[in-house]
Parts: sequence; structure tokens; C-alpha cells
Amino acid sequence: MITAINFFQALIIILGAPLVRGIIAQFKARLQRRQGASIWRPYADLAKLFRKEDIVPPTASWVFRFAPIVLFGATVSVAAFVPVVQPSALLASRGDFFLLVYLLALGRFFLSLGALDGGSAFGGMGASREALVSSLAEAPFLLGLAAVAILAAHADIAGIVVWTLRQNVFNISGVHILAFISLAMVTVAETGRMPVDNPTTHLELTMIHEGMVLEYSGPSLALIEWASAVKLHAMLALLIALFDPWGMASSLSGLGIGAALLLYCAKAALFVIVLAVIESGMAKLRMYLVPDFLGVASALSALAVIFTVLAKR
Amino acid sequence: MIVVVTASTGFAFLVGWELMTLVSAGLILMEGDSTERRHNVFIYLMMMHAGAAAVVASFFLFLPYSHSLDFASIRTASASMPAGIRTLIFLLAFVGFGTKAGIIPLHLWLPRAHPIAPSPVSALMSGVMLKTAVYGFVRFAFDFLGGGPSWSGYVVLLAGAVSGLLGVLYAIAEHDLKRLLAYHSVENIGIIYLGLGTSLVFLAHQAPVLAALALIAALLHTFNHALFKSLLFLGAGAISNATHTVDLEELGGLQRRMPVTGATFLIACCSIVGLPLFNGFISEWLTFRSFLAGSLLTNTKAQIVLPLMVGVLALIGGLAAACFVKVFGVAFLGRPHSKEAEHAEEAPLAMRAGMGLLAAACLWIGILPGFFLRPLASLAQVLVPGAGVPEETLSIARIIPWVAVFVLGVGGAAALLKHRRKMVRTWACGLPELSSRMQYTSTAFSKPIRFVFSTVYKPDRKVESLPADQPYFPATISYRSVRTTSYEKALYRPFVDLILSAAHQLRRMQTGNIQVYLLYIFLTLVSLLMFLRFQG
Amino acid sequence: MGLVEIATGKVLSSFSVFLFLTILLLVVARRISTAILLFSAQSAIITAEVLATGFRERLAEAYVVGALVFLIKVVLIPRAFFRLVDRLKTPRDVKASTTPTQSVFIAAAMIYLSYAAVHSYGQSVRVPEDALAAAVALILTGAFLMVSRNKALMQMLGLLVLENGIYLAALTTTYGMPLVIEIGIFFDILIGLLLMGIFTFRIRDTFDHLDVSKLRRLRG
Amino acid sequence: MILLLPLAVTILGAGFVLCFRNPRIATRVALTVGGLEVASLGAVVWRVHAHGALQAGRYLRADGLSSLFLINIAFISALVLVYASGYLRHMGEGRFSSPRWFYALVFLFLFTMISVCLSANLGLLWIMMEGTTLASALLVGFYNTEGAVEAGWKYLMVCTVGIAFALFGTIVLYLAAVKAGMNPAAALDWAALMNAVPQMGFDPNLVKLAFVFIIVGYGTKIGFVPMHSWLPDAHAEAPTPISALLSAVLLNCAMYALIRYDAIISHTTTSAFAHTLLLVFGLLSMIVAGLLILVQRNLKRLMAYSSVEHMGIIAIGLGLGGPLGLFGALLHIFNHSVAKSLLFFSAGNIRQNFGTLRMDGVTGMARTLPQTSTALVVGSLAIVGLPPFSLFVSEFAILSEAFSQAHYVLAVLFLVVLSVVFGGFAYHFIRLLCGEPNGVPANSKLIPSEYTVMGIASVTLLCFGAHIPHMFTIILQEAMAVLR
Repeated sequence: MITAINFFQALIIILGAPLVRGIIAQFKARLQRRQGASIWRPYADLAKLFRKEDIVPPTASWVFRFAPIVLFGATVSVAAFVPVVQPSALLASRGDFFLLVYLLALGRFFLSLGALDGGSAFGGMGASREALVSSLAEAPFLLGLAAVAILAAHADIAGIVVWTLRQNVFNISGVHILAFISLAMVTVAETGRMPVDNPTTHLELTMIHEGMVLEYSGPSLALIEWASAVKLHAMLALLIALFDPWGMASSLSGLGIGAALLLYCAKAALFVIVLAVIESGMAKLRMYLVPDFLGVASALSALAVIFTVLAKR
Repeated sequence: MIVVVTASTGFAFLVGWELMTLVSAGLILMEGDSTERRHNVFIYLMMMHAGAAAVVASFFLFLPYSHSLDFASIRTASASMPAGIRTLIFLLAFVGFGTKAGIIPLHLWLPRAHPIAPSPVSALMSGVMLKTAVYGFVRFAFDFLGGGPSWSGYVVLLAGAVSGLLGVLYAIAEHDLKRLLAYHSVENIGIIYLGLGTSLVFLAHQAPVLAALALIAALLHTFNHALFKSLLFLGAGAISNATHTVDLEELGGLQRRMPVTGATFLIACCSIVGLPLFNGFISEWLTFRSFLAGSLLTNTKAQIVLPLMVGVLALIGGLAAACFVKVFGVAFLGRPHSKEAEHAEEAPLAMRAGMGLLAAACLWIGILPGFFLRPLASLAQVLVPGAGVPEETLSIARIIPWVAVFVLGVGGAAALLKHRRKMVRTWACGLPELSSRMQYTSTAFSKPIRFVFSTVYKPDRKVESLPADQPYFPATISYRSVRTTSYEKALYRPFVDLILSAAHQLRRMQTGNIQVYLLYIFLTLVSLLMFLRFQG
Repeated sequence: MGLVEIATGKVLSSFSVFLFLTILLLVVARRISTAILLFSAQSAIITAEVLATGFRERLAEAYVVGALVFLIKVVLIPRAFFRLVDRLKTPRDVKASTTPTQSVFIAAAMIYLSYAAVHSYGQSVRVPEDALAAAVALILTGAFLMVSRNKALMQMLGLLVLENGIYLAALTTTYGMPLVIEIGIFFDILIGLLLMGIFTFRIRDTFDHLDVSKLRRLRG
Repeated sequence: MILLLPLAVTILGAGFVLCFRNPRIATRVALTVGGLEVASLGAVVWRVHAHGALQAGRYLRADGLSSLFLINIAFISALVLVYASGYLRHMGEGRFSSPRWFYALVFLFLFTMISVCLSANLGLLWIMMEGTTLASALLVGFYNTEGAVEAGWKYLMVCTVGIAFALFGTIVLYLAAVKAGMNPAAALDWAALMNAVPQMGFDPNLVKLAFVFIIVGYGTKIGFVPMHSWLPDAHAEAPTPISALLSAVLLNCAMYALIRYDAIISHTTTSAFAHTLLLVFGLLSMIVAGLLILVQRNLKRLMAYSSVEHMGIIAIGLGLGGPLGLFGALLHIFNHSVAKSLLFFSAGNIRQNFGTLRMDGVTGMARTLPQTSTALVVGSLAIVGLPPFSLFVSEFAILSEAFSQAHYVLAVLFLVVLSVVFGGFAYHFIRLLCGEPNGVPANSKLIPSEYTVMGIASVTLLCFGAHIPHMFTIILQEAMAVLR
């Protein structure tokens, strides 16, 4: 039963991912006084891409084709870490956040390789920038999570969530706030949103993620796009589970699950809207300001870790 | 090396130790010679010998208390020794073995010696020789001294952090493959020392189980590093055989020409970066967990410092990832940057077999770590008395296979999606043909990171554009960026200068004038007589 | 109370004064020949003292030794030296690196020093202090000559003076060593001088000068 | 009476060789005489080993210590003679400079050194020590070049002066003995002195005075800094076999004399003073020589300084005393002799092949002179005290003695100097061996005499490093027994 629900959760994240993207795009359009595409548009794109043929540069090796698959696999299994409607997940029981973060790293690693295999300047450009961002993003990511984990005295996400559920909503420690801010910034950086990266542009000066996937097409591109969507959604879900899990079903009653699901959708929608507002409000940072951005994040997370000790006293 | 590891008395240990240096130096020298090569070998020998001297001293410091040098008596004696001596021994051992292990700033020899050694040798050096250093350090710190005050742990921790960060940063800036790998050895030693240091801290705060955990992490990483670093060096060897260069700028597109080498090299890269499903991850994960466990201590300093190390290690990991994306991407993927790379041949069967074996080992540990963790755990219990098996080891052993199944399953499913494939040349933005000069070189790739960390590198860059009169339409642009390692000057130069100047002074004392010589004799005599007169 | 006793008494009491005289003259000597003469005079004094001691202490072998000393140090060595000087045909001056006045003062200082040095041992060894002082003074002078004179020959001479000093010390403190040893020592001295002679010739032939302070090819 | 045998052999051999003008025959004769000498020495050693100390008349005696040094002399002299037979093969007939003169002087030299080790009387000891100077002075100046003459003169002068002081020291000790009421006849006999010193109260002031003069005097011969000045010149300018003899045998004989005095006073209150003096001189020699090694340009000068350094090591071992210290010191004497002669032999080959000893004049030897460079590498590895060579063992022993006596400063300085020396050797020899070969060697092949000698030396080093023969350890024990 529980496993079934966990599968269900994973599916929610995986299948819901394009929808999240759609909603963001739609809402941004609204903010910009455009009447944007429908929120189901990403599904259509994926379907189309899957039907198309795969175009491979003659210089490319099997790594080029292999990369999207690994990326997808890794990202999807990340999705299996995140509790959505009730405080456990397929792999969340013993798989801790280090594993989660490094699975993301695995995917990224191969994506960058694939980009380099394309043999064009853009791939390299994207990969190199991605390398910078991600290498700097990893530290605050882990530190932020570590701070929460230390408070909860659990390293596995399920444990953390359970602990958080037991807390009162109103006595959130400063640790949580700091960790949340830093993790949010990391999420922005990791998922390549504004102000770190602009997912909609294809201009050499700005693009990171888009640069990497420039050579991809057809199913491979579909996998990549889907994977990045899943990543975004998983990160959102993670943030929710860690910092705002209240309302998750404690019992496995169908009603409780349903309620939890609805509540989750509401929270997710809220997060999405906030993200969209930020994105359309901000201009993209210069490439070499990104380190400062992440530096702030790391500082915050480090502070969070230190506060875990000071808060106890 | 075997002697070193199996030695049971100090004498045998030191004999083996010295032999190791000599043999390796000889092996390096065999590979032809040039001036700077000789200079490097000299530096290598010099530092090795100094390190050995420190080790000898630390051994002998036991002597007044344990009247023989065999390990058992040392072990018994060390308990009854005054703290000062113990500290001294610890520091000496730290420096001595640190030199061998190549922790910063004692690492100077490492990036010099590895590149000029023939690949199998550098594989051995990096894979095994450094490990003997770690072995020695563990012997001293844990077996002989049985841990120490907590500050000793922090010292090791600091050394580990510095070595790890600087090592990986220097590695990114390199484009000579072997130098790069050498710097990565520094980095990995750094990670190992992080584990050791954590373990020492735990020991100092009476947390044997956690100490065991950290120790296991360190030891496992030692082992893993031996595996994948050897694999990497063998790969480098295969490359240099095929293309007669290990300069990344000259390579590229090797994946299509040397598939097996490429595949194994890729596995090694993933392992060293510490991606899950590869062995590097297991040990790094354990290290992470031991850091995190630091919050369980009651001591505030430990509570703060250890978890923060998570960030450090994460940064190291991220940079390493960036670095190896560069390595593999530039060397094996994309277009060849040079004629040699175009006509590269796959390595001979024997080499491929060897690399395959190592790669298999990496994957095995990466996916089914249980087999290796159990013996390590028991070993840790020997070294850290009163330690149970830390449950983290079991948990990781249980979860990883599931993750593997999951990832591979999903990936497989995705791979099964049938899709037609078509070869089309990459769109060259309208240019007739996309040439290899247009794709990212290793220097270009690492540019952003070097820019961000320029404070570390202290580069002196110069851009020359010819002809100079029209800077905006140059015929050729030459770009040089030299990395100056500042502490080399700061740390070693003055010492050497001091000695040399002293030598020259003495040389001047030796004026060929016999009368002066006689005068020396008389003066010696007179001064001794004076001494007698006033002393007796 | 025969004449001989008186003579020995005089000798034993006063020879050190003569020795100091020779020392002072040696350090101001301008010409090698003078130095050689002074050396032989010095040796003669020592011979006298040997004989006197032997007579007083009733040591039979002392006479033999005395004869040897006379033969070697008063007759043989000076003659050999003169032959050397003739054969080498070098300028006769000693080429001092200190002016005569300095030398005299240094020598005087050394004599004083020797008295000071001997003083403490004087009682413990129960020997005539001025004798021992003279010995030490001779040693110092020899050293001084070797250091300050640039001529190879003068260095040899300095060595001989030094040797004299040591010998005198032995004599005054222990009335000489066993005979065999004495003979052996003299033998050594002779051979040594012979070799030095050979070397002076070689130096003359290869460098055509005898200035040892110019032999500075080997250094460092 | 057997003690007279080696002396007779050598002195007669010296005269005998002179009778043969033809170099080839002279060489053969020399080799046979050498064989006899080695045999007779072996006999002496064996007798000592069998029956304990031997006495011949009033003036000759041999005990464990002597036999140790006799073995040293025998071994090295054999090597040197064989090597010389090949080395002098291009030498013509000249006044004082022809093979026969060479061998005659060598035998004279050996005679003096053997008698140093055999003499029972300190006076005789002194005489023979002076004799070594005289016998070897001509050998140092053998080539009659500017450098040779200069070196010879300096050697002669400096050592004679030093030795003169040693004589004074001897006299003072004699005086002390006589004053303490010993029979003047026996007052110079070291055995008698060793027995007497503990019982009858010698005047400590006099004994100290004596030792000061002794250590300065014989120290000059040993080459302690700052009396070492003659040493590099003599070693550099002498014919290579002689350099080997000088640094491998002569220095040790001087050391033997010093050890005798040390043994005599080792049971008095003065011994502490003496040992401090030994430590000071030893350390000084080590440091100065070690530094000077770094800046040498001439191969043989470098080796000479390394001899100074090793004498310093031995002195430190003696000064430390204690079982390990003495063991190390005595063992080191032998090891150093072997290693150093090996080095000098290879240096000789270099000189013969490239006509120079300036190290900047020779590169890429490893290619042009493979065998010689192998010998050079072995020798230098041994001399810097790396395993598996025997010097490692002895230095190890001395060092551990230093630590177990808690002389930390000394020990650390010791280690530092060793590293510096290692650096010097590595720096010079890497440049010597590697790089582009310049200049064609005269004859890259070694002739049998050369490689047998080198081979023997290297093998000895290795064997003693791996395991010291039982026989030798016994002799070491006997020698140490003398000192305690």
C-alpha cells in the first residue's frame, strides 16, 4: 500500500513536471500582458519531439546519445526521493540528501559531456558555464540541507519531514529561514531560472542550459527537457516537503491523501507563482555575478549550520 | 612498497621507505632526460629525503621510552610518554608522511614527478606509493599514538581541506593531462586527510563509533583512489601511446577511435568525481556522513567545524566534476584538435584488459559496496578500540543497489524508446564548415572558474595581438597565462638561499693560503686551552 | 762543589733568558741566514740544558740524547739549510707580513702569555716555571713564524722552532722520553726536513718562487 | 713474532719493488707483495681472534681494536693495489714518478700505517703517524704538477704541525703518568696506561690538557674541521689510488690513535670532557663539510669533504659511546672506507676518460660510461646512507644511540646534515650522469682489474647492508670490548 502511494508520489512529480513549466510560462505571459500558450503546451512539445527523428552530428560518439538517458534516469530517481502527500518516498527512507544531490550531479555531468560531444562552440560554452554554476551551487545546496538535517537529527529526507511535521508551525527557528532562502537561491541556480540563467533565450551571451542542449533534437531533446522539468518540480516539492510539509497525510486514508494532494497543489501553485513573479521582475545577472549570487547562498547556508549549534544553547 | 606495508619494525619500515623513493626516482630517470626533468627529479628526491628524515626522527623519538623499534613495543610505550614528545612525534610524522602523500604545501614534488614518469609508474606512484604514506600516517596517528588531542585532528582536517581545494583548483587550470591527474592526487589525498582528521577529532572526544566511521571513509577512499587513479593514469598512458602527447589541447574526439579506453576512462572520471553508482561516491558519502555526525558531539567547536566541512567537500566535489567534464569532454569528445588525435589507435589488448578490470572493480564497489565495507569496518575496530560497526556503512550498502536498479531501470526504459537516427553535420551558423578551432579548448573551458578564483592562481596574463598597430583586426593573437604558486617562493626559497649562502661563506673561509690554515689550527688550540683554563 | 756543578747551575738558571733573546732576535731577523744561525744558537742552548739536566739527574742516556741534539740541530740542520739556500738561489730576505716592530711586540706578548699559561701548571707539575714558559714561548714563536713568514724556508724554520719548544717542554717536565722514542722523533724530524727540502725544490721549479702565500690555486 | 711479519713484508717489499725498472714487472712484484701483506695481516687478525691480544717485544701489540683496523687496511690496500695496477698502466719512467717509485712509496705508506695499528707504545705510535705523513707526502705530490706540489706542501706542513701538537699531548700524558708514579719505561704503553689510569689518580688537569693537544693534533690528520684544510687539496691532487688510501685508511689510522687515547681516559673523570670534545668536533665537521659539499666543483674535492663529514659521524658515534654508538662508529669506519674507495675508483675512471674532474665538464656519463656510472651511483647511494647499503646500518645505529641518550638537538642536526649532503650528492651526480653526453670517453670499457675491484666493493657494501658476517661481528665485539 505504502509503496503504491510512494509510486504515486513519484508519478505525480514526474508527470506533473511539464505542467509546472506550463503554468510558469503562462503566468509570466500574463504578467507581461501577453496571453501565453496554454499550460498543457509542454506535454504537446514532448509528444511532438518524441515522434521526431534524432539528429546526431557525425563527429559525436555514443556519449552524445547516452547522455540524455542517464540524465533522465538520474533525475527521475531523484523524483523518487521526495515525499509529496505523506512523509515517505520510494527511496527517501534510507537514501539521504547527499545521494539526492549527487544524483542530480550525475545527470548534469553527463549532460555537459553530451554538450561537449556536439563539437560546436555553443555546447562547450554552455558546459563550461554550467560547470562553474553547478560547482559553486553544490556547497550551499548541501550545507542548507545539512542544516535542516542537523536540526532533525536525521539525514534521510523522510526523517526530516517527519520531524518537521511534529514541530509547531509558528516556532520555526532562524535556521529554517536561512536554509530556506539559501536553498531557494540554489534551486533557482540549479534549475537554470532567472536571474542565473534565462530558459527562454538562445543568445550566446546569456545561455547556459540552452547552450548545452543546442545540438539535441527529437527524443533526446524530449528526454532532456522532460528531465529538467522533473528537476524543477522535484526541487519545488523538496522545498515544500522540507519547509512547509504541514498537511501531509499522517494516516494512509484515501481522504487524507486526497486532502494532502490538494494542499500540495495549492502550495506548489503558490511557489510557482512566486517564482514567475521573481523571474519576470528581475533581469538576468551577468555571468560573473553568478558566483556572488551563489556566494551569498553559501554564506547563508553556512550561517544556518552555525545557528543549528547556537540555537540549541 | 610491500616491505613498507608489511614491516613490523621501524628498521624494516625505514628501509622499505627509502627503497621506495629510490626505485621510483630511478624509474623516472629512465625516461630520457632534460634539464628541467633532472631538476624535477632532484626536487622529488630532495623532498622525499627530507620527509624520510622527518619520519626517521618521529620513529626515533619513541626510542628513549620503548627501547626497541618494533611496533609492538612502540605501541606499549606510547601510552606512557609525555605529551610534549607525543605532540612532537605526531607533528613530525604528519610532516614526513605528508610530504610523501603530497598534502599542500608539501606537494611540490608531486606535479613535477608524475608527469615525467612513465604512465605505469605514475599509476603506481599515485595509486600505491601515496597510499603507503597514508598507511604510515594511520599507523602513527591511530596505531601508535592512539589518537591525540583534538587540535591534532583539526590540523589534519585543515591540511585536508587546503590540499583538497587548492589541489582541485590547480588541477582545473592544468591542460597537461598528467599534471592535472597529479594535482587530483593532491585533492584526493586531501579528502582522505579530511576523513582521518574527522576521525581523530571524534577520537579526541571519545566517540569511537563515529571515529570508526570516518576512518572507514578515509580508508575506503584510499582504496578507491588507488583504483580509479591507476585507471586514469593507464588511460593517460594509452592516450600518450596513441597520440604521443598528453596535452589536452592536442587531443579530442578520441572516443570514436579508442572506444574501450574512452569507456573505462569515463568510468574512472565518474568515480573520481564521486558520482553515485561509482566507487568514489561511497567513500565521499561516508565522509559526508561523518561530517554530519559531528553535530552529535557535545563540543561546540566540533559541532560547528565538522558540518561546515560538508560545504568544503561539496565544493571540492563540484570543482572536480567541472574538471573532469573538461578532461573527458575535451580529450575524448568532439572533434580532434590535432593530426595525431585524428589517427589515434586503440590501445593493445593487454592494456585494455587491465583498464577493463580496474573499471569493473570501480563499478563493483560503486554498486555493491557491502563486500568492501565489512572487512574495512572490522579493520577500523582494530584501529579504534571499542568501536561498533557504524550503521551508516550498512545503510549505504543497502540503499545503493536500489538506486542503481532505479536509475538503470528508468534509463533503460528511456533508452528503449525507439527512434530513427540521422547523421547531420552540426549547423555552423552559416559558416561553410565547423572546424575544431571553433570548439572549446580546455583553457577556454576552465576560463570562468579560473576567472572566479583568480585570487588563488595569481596569474600574470598577457595578450599580444599582432600586428600591434591595428589591435582590433589582429592577424594573430597570442595569449599567455602563467600561474605562479606564491607559497613556493614564500616557503622554500628563503630556506634554500640561507643554506647556499652559508655554504658560500664557508667556501670563502677556505682561502688557499696555508698560513691561514695554520692560523686556524693555532686558534682552535688556543681557544680550547682558554676553555680549559677557565672551565677547570 | 766543582766547577761543573756551578756551570750546570748557571745554565739551568739562566738559559731561558738566552732563549727569550733568541726568540726576539728570530722574529726581527731580516735574512734567512741570520734566522738559521739564531736557530742553531737556540739548539745549542737546549743542548747545554740537556747535558746539564742529565748531569744533575744522573741520567746516562741524557748524554747520548744531548749528543744527538747537538749533532742534528746545531750542526746538521743548519748546514742543510745553508746548502738549501745556496742551491735554491732565491733572494735571501724572509718576506715578513709583519713589520719588525710589530713582530717584537707580538713576541714579547707571547712570552708574557706563556708565563701566564704555565703559571697554573707550574705548581701542579713542580717544574722550573721559566723553563716551561720558555718552551711554550718557543712553541708560540714557531707558530707565529709559520703564520707570518711567507717564505717556505722560514716556515720550515718556524716548524723547527716549534719542535724545539715541544722538545724543551718534554725535557724540562719529564727529563726526556725513553731513548728509542727520542731517536725515532729525531729521525722523523730529519726525514721531514728532507722531504720539505725536496718540496722546496719542486715549488721553485714549478712556480719559480718560494712564496707560499702565493700558492693559492687550490681553494674552496 | 707474527706481528713483525706484515711490517717486514711491506718494508722489504718497498725496497724490493724499487729494483725493477720495467713497469710491468714492477707491477707484478707489487701485486705479489700486496698478496703477501694481506695474507700476513690475515694471519695476525686470525691469531688475535684465536688467542686474544698478541705481544711482540716491548713495542708491538695487537688486540681486537687493532685487528679491526688491520682488516680495514688489508681490504682497502688489496683493492687499491689491484686498481692501481690498471690505473698506472699508461705511466712512464720518471724521477720519483714511475710505477716502481709509486709502489715503493705505497708500501712504505702501508708499513707506517700498519705499524701505527700494531705499536704498543704511544711514542712509537706518534712516530709512525708522522711517518705516514712523510711517506704519503711524496705520493700526494706524485704528479709534480702545480696543484700536486702545492697540495703536497700544504699537506706536509699542516699535518706536521698538527702532529707536533699531538707529540706535545703525548708528552703531557707521559708527564701525568710519571707524576702519578708510573715506571717511565711503561708510562707510554697504552695497555699499561689503560690499566693504570683508573687506579692511580692522574692529575685530571694534565689529562685534559693532553687530550686537547691530542685531539687537535691527530684531529688535524683525521680532518676535523677546522683542521681539515689540507684534506681536500691532498685528495684532489693525489693519484686516485692514493686518494682512496688517504681517505679510506689514513684517516682511519689517525682515528685509531684518537680511539686509543679515548680508550685510555675513558675510565677517568676526564672521559666526559673528552666525549664532549669529540661530539663538538664531530658535529662541526659534519655541518661544515656537509655545507661545503653543496658548492664543490671538483669531484674528488667533493668526495674529500664527504670524508670529513663521515669522520665527523664516526666521532659523534665515539663521543656518544654506549653499545650502539661504538658499534655504529666502528662499523662505520669500515663501511665508509669501502664506499669511499669505490667512489674514488670511479672518479679515477672519469678522470682517465674525460681528462678532468670538474663536474661541470662532464655530463651524460650514464650513456658513455655505463659501468663506471653504475659504480658511482652505488657508491654515492651508499655514502649518503641509504638502504640497502651498509652505511645506513651504522648511521642508523649511531642515530638511535643519539636519540636514546636524548641528544635531540644533536640528532636533529645530524638528520638535517644528512639531508643536505644527500641533496648535494643528488644535485651534482644527477647532472653528472644525465643529460646530453659531452666528449667521447677515451675507453668506455673497464679493464678487468677495475671492474673486479669495483664489483667487490659494491658487493661488500650490499652484503654488509643486508647482514654483517658473523666473523666480522665478533671482531667488532672484541674491538668494542677494548673500549669498555
